Amino acid sequence: MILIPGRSSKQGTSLNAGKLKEEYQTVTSTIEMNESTMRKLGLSAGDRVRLSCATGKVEVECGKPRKDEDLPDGMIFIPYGPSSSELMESDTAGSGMPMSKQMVVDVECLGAN
Amino acid sequence: MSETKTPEAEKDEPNIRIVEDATCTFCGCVCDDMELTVDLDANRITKAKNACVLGRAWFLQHGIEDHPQAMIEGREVPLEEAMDEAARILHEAKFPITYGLSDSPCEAQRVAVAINDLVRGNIDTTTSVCHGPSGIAFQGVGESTSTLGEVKNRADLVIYWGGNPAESHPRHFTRYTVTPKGRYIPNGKKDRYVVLIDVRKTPSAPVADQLIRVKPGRDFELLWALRALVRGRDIDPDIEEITGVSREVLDELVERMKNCNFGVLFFGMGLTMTRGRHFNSGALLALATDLNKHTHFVAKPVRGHGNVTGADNVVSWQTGYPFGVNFHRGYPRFNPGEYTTVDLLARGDADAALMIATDPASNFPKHAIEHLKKIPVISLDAKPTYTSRQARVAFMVATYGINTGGTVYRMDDVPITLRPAFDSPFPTDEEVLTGIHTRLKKLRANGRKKAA
Amino acid sequence: MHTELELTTAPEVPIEAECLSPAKIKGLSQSGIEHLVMMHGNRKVRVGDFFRVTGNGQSSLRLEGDLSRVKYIGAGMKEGEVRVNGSAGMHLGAGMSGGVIRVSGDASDWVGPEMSGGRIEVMGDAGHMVGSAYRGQRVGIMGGEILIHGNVKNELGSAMRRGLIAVGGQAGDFVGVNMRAGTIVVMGGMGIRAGAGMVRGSIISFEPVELLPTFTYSCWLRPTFLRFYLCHLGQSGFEIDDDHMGGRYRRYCGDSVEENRGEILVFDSR
Amino acid sequence: MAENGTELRIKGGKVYDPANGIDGEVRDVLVRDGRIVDKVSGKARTFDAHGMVVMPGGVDIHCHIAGPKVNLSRKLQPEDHRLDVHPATDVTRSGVGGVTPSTFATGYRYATLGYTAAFDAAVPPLAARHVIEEFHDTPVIDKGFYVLLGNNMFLYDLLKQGRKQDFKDAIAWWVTAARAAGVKLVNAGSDEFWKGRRNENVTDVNEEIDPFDLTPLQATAAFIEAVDELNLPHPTHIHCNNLGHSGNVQTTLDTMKSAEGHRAHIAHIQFHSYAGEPGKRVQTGSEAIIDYINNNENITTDIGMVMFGKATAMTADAPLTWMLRFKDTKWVNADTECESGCGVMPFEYQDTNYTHTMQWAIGLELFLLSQDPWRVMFSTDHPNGASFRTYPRLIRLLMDRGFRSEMMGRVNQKAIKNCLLPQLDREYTLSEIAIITRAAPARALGLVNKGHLGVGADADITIYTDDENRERMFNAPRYVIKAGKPIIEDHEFVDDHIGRFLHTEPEHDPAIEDQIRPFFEDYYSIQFNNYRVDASYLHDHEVIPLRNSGNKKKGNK
Repeated sequence: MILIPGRSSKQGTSLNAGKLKEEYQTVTSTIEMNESTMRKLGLSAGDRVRLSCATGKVEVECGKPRKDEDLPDGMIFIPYGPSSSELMESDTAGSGMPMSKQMVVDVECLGAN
Repeated sequence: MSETKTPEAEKDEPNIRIVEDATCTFCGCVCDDMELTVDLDANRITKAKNACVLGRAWFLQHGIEDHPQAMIEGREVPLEEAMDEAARILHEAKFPITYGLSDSPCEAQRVAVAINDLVRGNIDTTTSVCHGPSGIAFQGVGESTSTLGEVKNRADLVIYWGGNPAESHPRHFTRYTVTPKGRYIPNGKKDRYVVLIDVRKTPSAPVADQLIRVKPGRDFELLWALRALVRGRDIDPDIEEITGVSREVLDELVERMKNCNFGVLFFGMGLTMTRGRHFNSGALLALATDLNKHTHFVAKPVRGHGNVTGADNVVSWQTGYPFGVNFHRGYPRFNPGEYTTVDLLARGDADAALMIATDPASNFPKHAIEHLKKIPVISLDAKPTYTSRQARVAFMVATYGINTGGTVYRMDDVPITLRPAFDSPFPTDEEVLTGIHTRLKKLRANGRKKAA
Repeated sequence: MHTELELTTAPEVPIEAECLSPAKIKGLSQSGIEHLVMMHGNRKVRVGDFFRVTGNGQSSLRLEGDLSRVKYIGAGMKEGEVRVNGSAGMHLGAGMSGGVIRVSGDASDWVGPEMSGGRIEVMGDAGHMVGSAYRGQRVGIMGGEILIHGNVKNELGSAMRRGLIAVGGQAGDFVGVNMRAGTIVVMGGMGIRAGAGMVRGSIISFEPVELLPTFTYSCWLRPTFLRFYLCHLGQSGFEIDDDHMGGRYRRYCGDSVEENRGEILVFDSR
Repeated sequence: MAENGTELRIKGGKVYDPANGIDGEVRDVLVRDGRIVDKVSGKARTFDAHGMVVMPGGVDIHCHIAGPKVNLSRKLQPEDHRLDVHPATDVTRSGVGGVTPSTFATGYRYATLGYTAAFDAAVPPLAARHVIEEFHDTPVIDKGFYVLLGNNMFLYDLLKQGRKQDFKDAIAWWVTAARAAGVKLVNAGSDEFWKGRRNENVTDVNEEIDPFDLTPLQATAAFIEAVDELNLPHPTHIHCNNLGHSGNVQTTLDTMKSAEGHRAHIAHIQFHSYAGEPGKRVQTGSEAIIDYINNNENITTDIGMVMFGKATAMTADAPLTWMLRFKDTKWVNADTECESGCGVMPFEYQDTNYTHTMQWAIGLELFLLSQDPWRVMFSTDHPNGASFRTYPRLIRLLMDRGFRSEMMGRVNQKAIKNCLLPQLDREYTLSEIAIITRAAPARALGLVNKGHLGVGADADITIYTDDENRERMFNAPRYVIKAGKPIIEDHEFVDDHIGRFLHTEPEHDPAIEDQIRPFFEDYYSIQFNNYRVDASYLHDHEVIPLRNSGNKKKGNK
């Protein structure tokens, strides 16, 4: 699966309240996938999910499914934050930029919250 | 410094002030048409007319928190003591780094560079993890670009690539690029054709006349194919299989680009943060330049932070390089991948860090964060963050654009003066940095005396 | 006869040591070498602060220990030899125009930038930007040889103008990007987007390669010039089997965004 | 500024102060409180200048040293900076050099050539704030800029509507709002061709610019007249149309003629003195151009000389850089809404190249044929013709016939055969050099206290060791004194200095704002109230007095 961290309005507005506040933490540890992908993985909204890669692993919550045309199969969206950092490789390939928008991760369902 | 108008209303409600033409520094759009209603008693902004959803949150949720101005290891200390300690740390470090700066006004950024020049440190800005790759690409191919007003006045073809302004820059479409009427675009959106190129159908999609979905990680191939077609060269017939975009769609896009009157390509981090990084940006910049053989065409990265563009400018004019600058040898050197912050932390090179209005502890790669925990950190923040929480010296500073004045640069390099809404009990980052700089000068002079 | 320097104190922060080059130590006494200046972060330090020096300045220099945080070893070298028994830091052999550098372990990023002659051999892996131009520069290495026996990462030989780069293992993305001329041989496979923007030059791969849509198949051939190169590489310690030596290669030309005068040769069959 | 009471006596030097008729006379120069005075006390610090040459500090009338285009060029060329570093000292900041140095290096390096003032020649009003911010970080020298109005949409609308008074008021408003020292036109009328017509350019100055019903020449004439009538200290500073094209002599003559008795300054005229057929080889047109200037006192000019080596094309004339672009050279185009275009491109002048050699020769020819050094001034249009660091070499070329012919032997011979340079024997005197690099630019800019060493002048003084090799001499002044403060002593920096910002404030009807505001709200992308550069940016500044307004001085000092 490919994890794509990005900005969202909610992440942006919760940032203003403060990063150490609950809202920001919730927003940045909730992932989105499309309906088919969720079905394939047997996930439903609210489930706990473990994402892992060579760099690290992290537990997040599965958000509401997105329409299939909005998000391609096999792709996971997450707002930037501490959870995405945990999985991010630090090699920048001589650019200063870690590969922060295209991360290959394994997904494991941990069951309902 | 800046003018604020006191409306008639003030006579009845003396605690309310209206600030007209204030600037929102939340994102790189830097909209300067805010009308802020300020409750001076409560130290709050109660209304932010013209602000978008992000801007409203930026203004309305801003309050003065009850928090010490300065702390050392979590213990409240006088400001002076914290500045002494910060200066001592930077003075003693063999590889002090400074990072952040894109949520500070230029006046503070200038002092930050001066500090690094003095201590022979290393300065980098958040550019290195947003459009740093575009900066590297720029050094390779240049850029045809324009201010946003020119897009509003002339652009009849607007293409967004790998960005989602509807969520990240909500007023980009409405204030600058799509809906506004311009000098040669009398009917606004009707006179423009808008194309969105992305891997997913983002909330920005509804504004577009055409959505082109590229396979994830295939932006470079698509851009490269477009460049070849614009130059009248051959490409692989299997292009649809490679990129997810058919040859017909490509040909149509190429014709559209060559035949518009004034085209613009905006691009976001969908290009800079994915495999290929600076080459993705470079391909897009080169495509825009190539198109100038046919018509007028410009490209522009959509920048994130309120004054990240100012940081690029200040660091460039003081050092000659836009980010990732090292002063170990008494003069600036530049090498992304070597002097950029993620690398310096992940490799364990830095032995002290000055973090200005940024929170690497929450958004850097894990290995970088781990090293940050091992070295003394000085933080300047307007709100508590993961970084300030673990900093050895933590300063709480006033919020730029709301509590402080100064200059910021919009994403298109247009400088704008801030109009603060109300005072803050916290010092500005410029004041804290100047305090540290002054102390460092004394420490250096004493060091020289001792040596002599 | 050689001069030996053993790293006895691990640096706290990276060291920059362009003085670790034959021309800089030649003719110096042992204490003269110990007094040579290096940068340790932003501090000036002496070679003797970190290295145990044995012997006086010879044209052959042997470095012992983990030098992965020591940058600019052999920079600007014109002649002589540097052997690193261990790993070497960034900018190994930067700007060298002659002589030989051998590293028994790994090398970091930027091996041989701005090189115009001489040879760098790395027995282990190397990082990104091997044999590449620095940012902003339009022309990369102008000559010489870089031989990496292990793997390398991205941007191998970017903008190179002349010379030979060979990699025994795998290479990352953008091999030979913006290449002007010269030859790159990669034996263990390479990442995507090889030859992007190449003007001239040859990239040879023993493994199948995913090519950009701006490269087109032109023909197959058994390139004679390659035999010479591979014989030479065989003598330099690379294992070259006969299939690759005399085999058939598919030739793709590109980059069509440029003048289409570069080539990528991909081994096909024997 | 030096502390009150600081006194200096520069003793026994050969003084070149052409504005006061002093030509190499041995005399003392006295300084107190940052100014030249006629008496100092016995406590004055004495500099022994015996055998040395004393001149006022140099004034660069046309260069590009600050603002967006310069910063783009800096960002664009890391490879150029890397090879020319500028380390910090105990008193100065660090930086990088190359063709477009960082701000600190720019200031210090001007100072090390004996220059104490420089004017950036092309600033869009929208970028004025940026330029002034960079000026704060450009040490030692005083600085100012000319604001780009030659493609200003609103002003063109006014011209189209025939609103002459409003046009004048609007120019004055823009100069004041941007805090400029003068008005600049660049390739007048070309923006509509470039941005609006798919990268075309003006070719004929008598062709109408759609949609303004007006030709580039008419627009130019209107600006020249208005600026003169506004009594700006410096006349309209003009980059003519057709820069760099063979056969542009006629355009340049037409432009000068359009001034019709009004003052006008033609910038970097070397680039506008090309005979020959358009699209064909450049021939020298220096005689025709300089004849006109010699005979018409309303015209001043700077030459914009070319010197071989690295340069960077950097101009509001974007179509020019596009024309010069060779293969896939990195190239920057940057449009500023309603105001200007901009092109930046690294460039190298090669002595083996016919055209480049011709350009080099034409610059020298113009100087050697000039009859009035007070109107034909020194510049390289830094960094377009060459870096300002080539000034000493160019000065030697003007002063040293032997050096000139030696160099002529090493460059493209076809060009040398085709030009006038070999026939010209003139050698500039030190006094003439002092005029073209100091006294004349100061006078043309209306800087009454600069460019000379009379009582009351700013104590900006350079002291050179007299040396027959004029390149060596002008490359390293022994002492540089800025505003009465010694900055360089025995070739070393002993102090830092921020320099002053120079601008002017023409009178105008404030009601013009009501005309500009609606246009602004429609077509600009920032708020009108955020456009003017407010006083907080000025710091240490001085208002250059208008002509005919006596010697009034304003400013915070």
